Amino acid sequence: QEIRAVMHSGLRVLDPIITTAHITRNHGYMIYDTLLAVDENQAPQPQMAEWTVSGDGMAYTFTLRDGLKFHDGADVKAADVVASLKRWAERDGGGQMLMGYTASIEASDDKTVVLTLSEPFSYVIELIAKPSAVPAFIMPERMASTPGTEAVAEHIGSGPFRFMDAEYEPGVRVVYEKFEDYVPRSEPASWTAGGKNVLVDRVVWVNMPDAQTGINALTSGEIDYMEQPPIDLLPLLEGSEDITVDVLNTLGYQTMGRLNWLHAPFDDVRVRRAAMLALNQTDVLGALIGNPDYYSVCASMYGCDTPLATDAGGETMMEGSDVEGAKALLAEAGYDGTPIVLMQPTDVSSVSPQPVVAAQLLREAGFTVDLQPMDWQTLVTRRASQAAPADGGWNMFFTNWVIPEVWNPIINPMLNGGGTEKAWFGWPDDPELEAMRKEFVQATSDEERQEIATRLHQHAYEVVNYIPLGQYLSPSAWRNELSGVRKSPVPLFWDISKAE
Amino acid sequence: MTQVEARAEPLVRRRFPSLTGGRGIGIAATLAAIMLFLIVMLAIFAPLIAPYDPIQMDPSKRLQPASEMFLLGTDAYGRDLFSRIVYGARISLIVGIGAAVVSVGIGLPLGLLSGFFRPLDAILMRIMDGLMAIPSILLAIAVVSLAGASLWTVLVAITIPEIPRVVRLVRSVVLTAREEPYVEAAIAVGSSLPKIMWRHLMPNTLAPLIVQGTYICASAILTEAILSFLGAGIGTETPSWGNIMSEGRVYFQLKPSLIFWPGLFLSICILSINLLGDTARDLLDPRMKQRGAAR
Amino acid sequence: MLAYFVRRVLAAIPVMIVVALFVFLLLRLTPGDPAAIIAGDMATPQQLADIREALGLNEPLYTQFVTWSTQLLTGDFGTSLISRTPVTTLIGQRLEPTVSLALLTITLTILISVPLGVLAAWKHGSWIDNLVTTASVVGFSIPVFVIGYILIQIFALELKLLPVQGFRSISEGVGPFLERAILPALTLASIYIALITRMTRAAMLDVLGEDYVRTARAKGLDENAVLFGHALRNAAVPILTVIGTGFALMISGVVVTESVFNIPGLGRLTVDAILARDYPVIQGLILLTSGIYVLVNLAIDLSYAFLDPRIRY
Amino acid sequence: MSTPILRIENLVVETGGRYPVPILNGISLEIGSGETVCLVGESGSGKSVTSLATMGLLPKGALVARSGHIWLEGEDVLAAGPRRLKQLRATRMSMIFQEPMTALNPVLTVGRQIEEVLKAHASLGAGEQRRRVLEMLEQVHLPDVERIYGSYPHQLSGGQRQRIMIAMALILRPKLLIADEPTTALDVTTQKQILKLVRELQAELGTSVLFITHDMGVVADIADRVCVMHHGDIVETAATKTILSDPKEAYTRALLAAVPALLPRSPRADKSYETVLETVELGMVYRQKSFLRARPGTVAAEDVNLVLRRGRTLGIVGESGSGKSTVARCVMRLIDPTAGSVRVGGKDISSLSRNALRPYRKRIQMIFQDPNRSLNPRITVGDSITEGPINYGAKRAAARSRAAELLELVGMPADVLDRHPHQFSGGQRQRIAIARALAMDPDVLVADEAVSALDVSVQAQVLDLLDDIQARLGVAILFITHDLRVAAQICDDVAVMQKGRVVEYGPAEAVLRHPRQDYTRELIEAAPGRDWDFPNFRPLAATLAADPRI
Ligand SMILES: Nc1ncnc2c1ncn2[C@@H]1O[C@H](COP(=O)(O)OP(=O)(O)OP(=O)(O)O)[C@@H](O)[C@H]1O
Ligand SMILES: Nc1ncnc2c1ncn2[C@@H]1O[C@H](COP(=O)(O)OP(=O)(O)OP(=O)(O)O)[C@@H](O)[C@H]1O
Ligand SMILES: [Mg+2]
Ligand SMILES: [Mg+2]
Repeated sequence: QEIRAVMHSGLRVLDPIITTAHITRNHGYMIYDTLLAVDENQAPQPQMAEWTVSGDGMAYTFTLRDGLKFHDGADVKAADVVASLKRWAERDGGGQMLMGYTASIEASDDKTVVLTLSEPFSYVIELIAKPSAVPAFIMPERMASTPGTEAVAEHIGSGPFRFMDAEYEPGVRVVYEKFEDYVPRSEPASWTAGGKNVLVDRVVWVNMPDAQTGINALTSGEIDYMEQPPIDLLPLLEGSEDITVDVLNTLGYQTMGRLNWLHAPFDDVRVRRAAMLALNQTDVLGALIGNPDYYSVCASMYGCDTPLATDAGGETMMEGSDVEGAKALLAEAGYDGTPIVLMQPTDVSSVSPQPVVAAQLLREAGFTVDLQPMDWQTLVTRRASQAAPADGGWNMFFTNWVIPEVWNPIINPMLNGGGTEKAWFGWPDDPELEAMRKEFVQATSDEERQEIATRLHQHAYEVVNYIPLGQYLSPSAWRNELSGVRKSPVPLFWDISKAE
Repeated sequence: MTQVEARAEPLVRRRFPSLTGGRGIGIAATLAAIMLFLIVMLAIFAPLIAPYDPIQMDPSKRLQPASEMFLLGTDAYGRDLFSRIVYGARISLIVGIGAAVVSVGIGLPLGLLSGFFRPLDAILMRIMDGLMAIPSILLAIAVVSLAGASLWTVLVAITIPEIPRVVRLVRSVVLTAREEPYVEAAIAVGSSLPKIMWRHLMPNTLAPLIVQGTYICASAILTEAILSFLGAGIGTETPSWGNIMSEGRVYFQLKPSLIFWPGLFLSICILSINLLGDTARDLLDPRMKQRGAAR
Repeated sequence: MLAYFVRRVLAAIPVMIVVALFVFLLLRLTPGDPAAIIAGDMATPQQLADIREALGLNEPLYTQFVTWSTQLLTGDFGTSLISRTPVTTLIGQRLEPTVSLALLTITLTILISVPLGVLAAWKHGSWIDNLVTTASVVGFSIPVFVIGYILIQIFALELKLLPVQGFRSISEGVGPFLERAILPALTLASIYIALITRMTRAAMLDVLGEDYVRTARAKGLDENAVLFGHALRNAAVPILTVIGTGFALMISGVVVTESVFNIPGLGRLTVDAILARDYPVIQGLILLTSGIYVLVNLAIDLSYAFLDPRIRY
Repeated sequence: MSTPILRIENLVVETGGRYPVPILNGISLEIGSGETVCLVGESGSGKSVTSLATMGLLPKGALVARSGHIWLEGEDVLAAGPRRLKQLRATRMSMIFQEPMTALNPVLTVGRQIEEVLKAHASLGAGEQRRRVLEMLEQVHLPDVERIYGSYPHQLSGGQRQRIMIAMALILRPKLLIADEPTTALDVTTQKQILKLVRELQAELGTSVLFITHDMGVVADIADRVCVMHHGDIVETAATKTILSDPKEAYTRALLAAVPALLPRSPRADKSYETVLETVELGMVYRQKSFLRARPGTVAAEDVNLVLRRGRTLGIVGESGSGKSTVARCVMRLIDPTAGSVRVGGKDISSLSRNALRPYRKRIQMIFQDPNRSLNPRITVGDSITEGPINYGAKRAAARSRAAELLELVGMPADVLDRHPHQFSGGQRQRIAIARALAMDPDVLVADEAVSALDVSVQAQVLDLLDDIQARLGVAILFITHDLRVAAQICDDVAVMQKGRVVEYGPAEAVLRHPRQDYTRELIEAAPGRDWDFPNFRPLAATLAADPRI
């Protein structure tokens, strides 16, 4: 039996550590396994290993469960885990932070890995279990010793599916076969945690660049599953008795805009605030998603429906544009009409409406806007430029995140105040924020964490670290021959069976 | 001689019909001229005709059906479709006609030269082979990134790959035509090469060029939209017919009017250009004029 | 003429070198950073720099060019920066769908449009002619995807005669191949049918008034023989030119049709590679296409001499 | 006379369009079985139109048969549908078109074009077809039939193309043969062969022939009856003898009076010794390229030495395909000779570049053998004529009035300037071509069969014109013709060519009256109607008896 699935994009990069691309992460979940995982309560759970924490909270011991095998037949050893964690930590933002507090990671025997902290750090388990953007996938030591700047050359994991190299066509199609030697956990599957019981022989991912074609193929039964049918096209599927449409990734996405702190006019916090006041989430979401069933206004930088969710400081975002307030601030700051460069990536439909709406709203508030259309590649290159907007730099751009990528101040890439060296594009230099982040990772109780996160959130809004533009959901659709399709922030193919 | 004078009489009368071709330029062509004129007027006076600002959006009014308020409904950003089509005529006409005129304007002389001079042909055609191989998307992205996105960069990116095709076409016609005895005759009366090319060879290329030209016009308008969506065009905010249709692609089944209306305008426009082209060419070819008059 | 042939084939080499160099420069002048694609949204500037270094993108331009071209001399087109797949493998995977689709399309196009154009010219000014003209013009002013969607709607979704999408290799049987290739071919053909019908009509009108057509009629030949044997042959040169350039264009890939019918062809590969700035892939593709253009154009040129003996090289 | 094969009744043909102009004003004509009717008359009087109407081939839209009937064996051709017409053509009636260059398809080999007729109307095996075609080619006296079979029209000489047309028309042995000036480009010996062939066909199958010609000699030799056309009317019809000896109509008398005599003009005094044009050991080999191997070339001219002096006329006569046009084209540098040189005013121009050649272009002008295609169909006659003078600095208006003048001189009304070539008859086009060449006021005029399509009266007018210009301006003329009467009329010197070589060369008087070569003698003997004295409406013998001086 074979599940044919249309994923949201084509798989081109196969190394889930080197990239944060979601499709590669999803691929990672197919063929690799993780040490820990997250269940539907957003709580870490054991997956490949159980863990214990020493009394002082400074040592974490992970014990691998029995029967774990790589696809090449070798047993999974503690050494593999150590190498994999190290490589992951080299690439992942949270991982890097963790390493800053870590004294050593060592294999004490074939089945046991010990991580010893150098300073208190209360966030170890959450980081190793997190499902996005770079989960800590475990691969054989020889693969994991590839430098973090180079892609791995083999694709051998210990996950429930095997990658079929011969049938792989980059950007077009990937084939996975059930890994017969995989030993699932006995708990029921829940998000990425629990037993990964594969109930089909093969899973084929195809990339259909044309969504309409995907819908048609789903209707005609040529494919079984479509990860992200465009919301505007859902009416075509909703009438059908053969097809189920449902939101699997219930947390959804956050869309946001980022300002460049380095250059005028956004080097002035008043102008940043003016921009924030000028924008409103309803218009952006209305243009981006359209159907209110699938979006919600959400001021929380950590995403709504997450443990840390808060509105603190973001009240203005809930109320819609404050054009007058924005104008007043602009006047106060003495904005001289310098055009602000908005980068619009016209080739990616999920990020091209935001700048168009924003341009209009900003203009209404008195900004001079230079909306520059470009392809996504140009955008990602250009946003890395710290030059002035006139010399190939920029003032503002937009992108989207899945909620697990932003759901706490450690993971959230924007909430880094490290300036031109460390911070994410936009480069806020914000020592106060950094201090709060450190406080956060050293907090010992959930209440304390909550409090710090809220404070940090308030601060981030005050300085306009970035402008969250709302949360939206992306439903999936599948034919009713499939059963057992489960909710999860990552599309997962275990536990699904297919009727003939 | 006596018979000579006598002969003169019917010839005098015969002159008259041959000049007018038996009938005027025809109803179809007149209609075409009127349509094209109207579309051009639409473009020029867009601000007066369009009821709304074409980029003014209102996401709460997205994808509305046609109504009194929105003549043809609204698009996915809640912008008035009719206003967008009216304004879209500007970009589309410039891109379409511009690409056709420029590629023919450059391709025709190159093709004539290439068809006529063998040594030049070898070099020129190799350059054309190479030019053809460069994808217009790449060219567009490069030009846009070097010169910034504007109508002109788009025009350049669209036109350059069309030029070799025009050159090849013109050249192919010239290769046949240059063997005609009347070309020899022209050489014999000492006509300069430019004159031979222009007067004796060029008219042979007109019929295929008119076809190719209208095709380039239509395809440029559509290509502009593709480039816009790949981030190498004018951008999707500024309306153009191609753009409107491409944006409507997702709503093909749900709201076909987003494609239908701009498509209709485009078709009428191209059809008019075509009919005018055909008429022009019939007028230029004396033999054709006569055959047309038969019916 | 053999000498001409050899000369032309040899001339392909400088063409390809120049094109390669030009594209190489063009690519490097275009902003874009494959490292950013590989690393994804969260990468820090340092990580990007590291990846660029690992990919060899920090080398000076001429070193990169020299490296690439020396590799090329040994037949190595390099590997994709993004997927780490050898360029030849990537192109190899995409070649068959593209070429078979192009061949099918061009065959359909010729079979439909040439007779149609001849008919229109023959009935010049009649309602048939007007209909053909109008249909052709509408044909090339409709976006390809519309035609594709409509065909899918009718033949795949309503009549359920054909699958919606996908590609099967001919090696899996002519039936399955045609089943999936016929709609995309028709879609693609629609533009070319429009263009070539009009071109045929125009070229035919130019020759139908010639005396030798009258002679052919005087010989008591079938109207078919007159039109196709005599007139069309004389009108063929421009028609063939357009067919040839159209074919070459199709061989280098047709993105929209490939997308609508989900055909893994060169067009998508090209666009994807360009959008990802996957330099070795783009360069490989353009070398290939320029080679194809040179060959197709050579074939056209040779056929001129065959069609019209007055043309000599 | 038995039942007529063809009967034309009151045929009226007009131009199409809103203001029809009559071309044929209700002509009637009959041809009995086995009979040969010659249609003669003024150039542009409607002879070709009559024959096209009979074939059902009037150019659509341009010309329309308004009323009347054309009965072919009792069946009205004008009423027949396209299907029926198709059956009738080639099998029952076939036609030899006036201008063979444009009437042959340029992109098919002539062999194939003939074979096609067989394919369409007879079911023969491929080998048999080919054999029949080759045989036919032999019969029309073509040399080297294998080569000709595989040649394209542009690789053949004017006369060879004409013979291809003839072969095409005869191969199915039709009941009715319409021949529109089929021998204008043929030398007299070949012409004789062809006429013989037609006669054999007639004897064998009872074929009826409608023969359009300007050559009264041919009329005298082959016609049973003669119809004289003038201005779209048949003005006189009678048995050949009657017409030749006792023409009733003034027009007919005028026509016959204009027939030039076979006897050479009396030598003119050599006014000048200035050589304006000279060819030295000129040679031309046409090479045919093929994909893999080079085929042997065709030797079209070899060792041709000719000298043309100011104010003189040098005639080139000779076999069709002997290289006359080739020499002319080499002299014009329209093709590059493969050997020898061409000197204009002492300067070798055979290797000059295009630009260096330009000053010489004005000095040598050519009247092309096939006038039809040498006029650009898309531009008006006026523009064609004025192109040359304007190139050399003439004002447009001045050039136009000069063109009008010249057209009138060649017997065409000036108001035709704004018409296009396809609206003219063959002879009219030829006159336009003459006007174009003269418009340049050249020093040397190369006239390739320049008067072959003209009726004798217009021909006489044109020859007078040339003579006059020559006398006034001292133009030297290289006059290529197959018509010995014409050659005799205007040439000072005559060169006889055969198989690419000049076999006899000398003063006209000497060559035509006392030929030294067998071939020349043959030519002269083959001249049609040589024993009839047309202007005097009596046999030559009678004239000779009356005037023993000749
Ligand atoms: N397509 C046409 N349109 C208009 N007038 C035409 C056309 N064809 C011929 N004519 C005119 O019809 C008249 C008769 O032409 P036709 O060709 O029958 O002459 P002809 O007797 O064959 O002369 P020639 O001996 O010169 O060949 C001419 O005056 C010519 O100008
Ligand atoms: N382009 C060519 N290619 C090959 N052979 C040619 C070409 N042109 C002419 N010939 C051949 O050269 C020979 C001479 O041709 P040319 O036209 O000079 O004859 P001509 O004396 O003018 O005959 P005519 O009286 O029939 O016009 C002929 O046998 C002809 O077949
Ligand atoms: Mg005639
Ligand atoms: Mg000749």
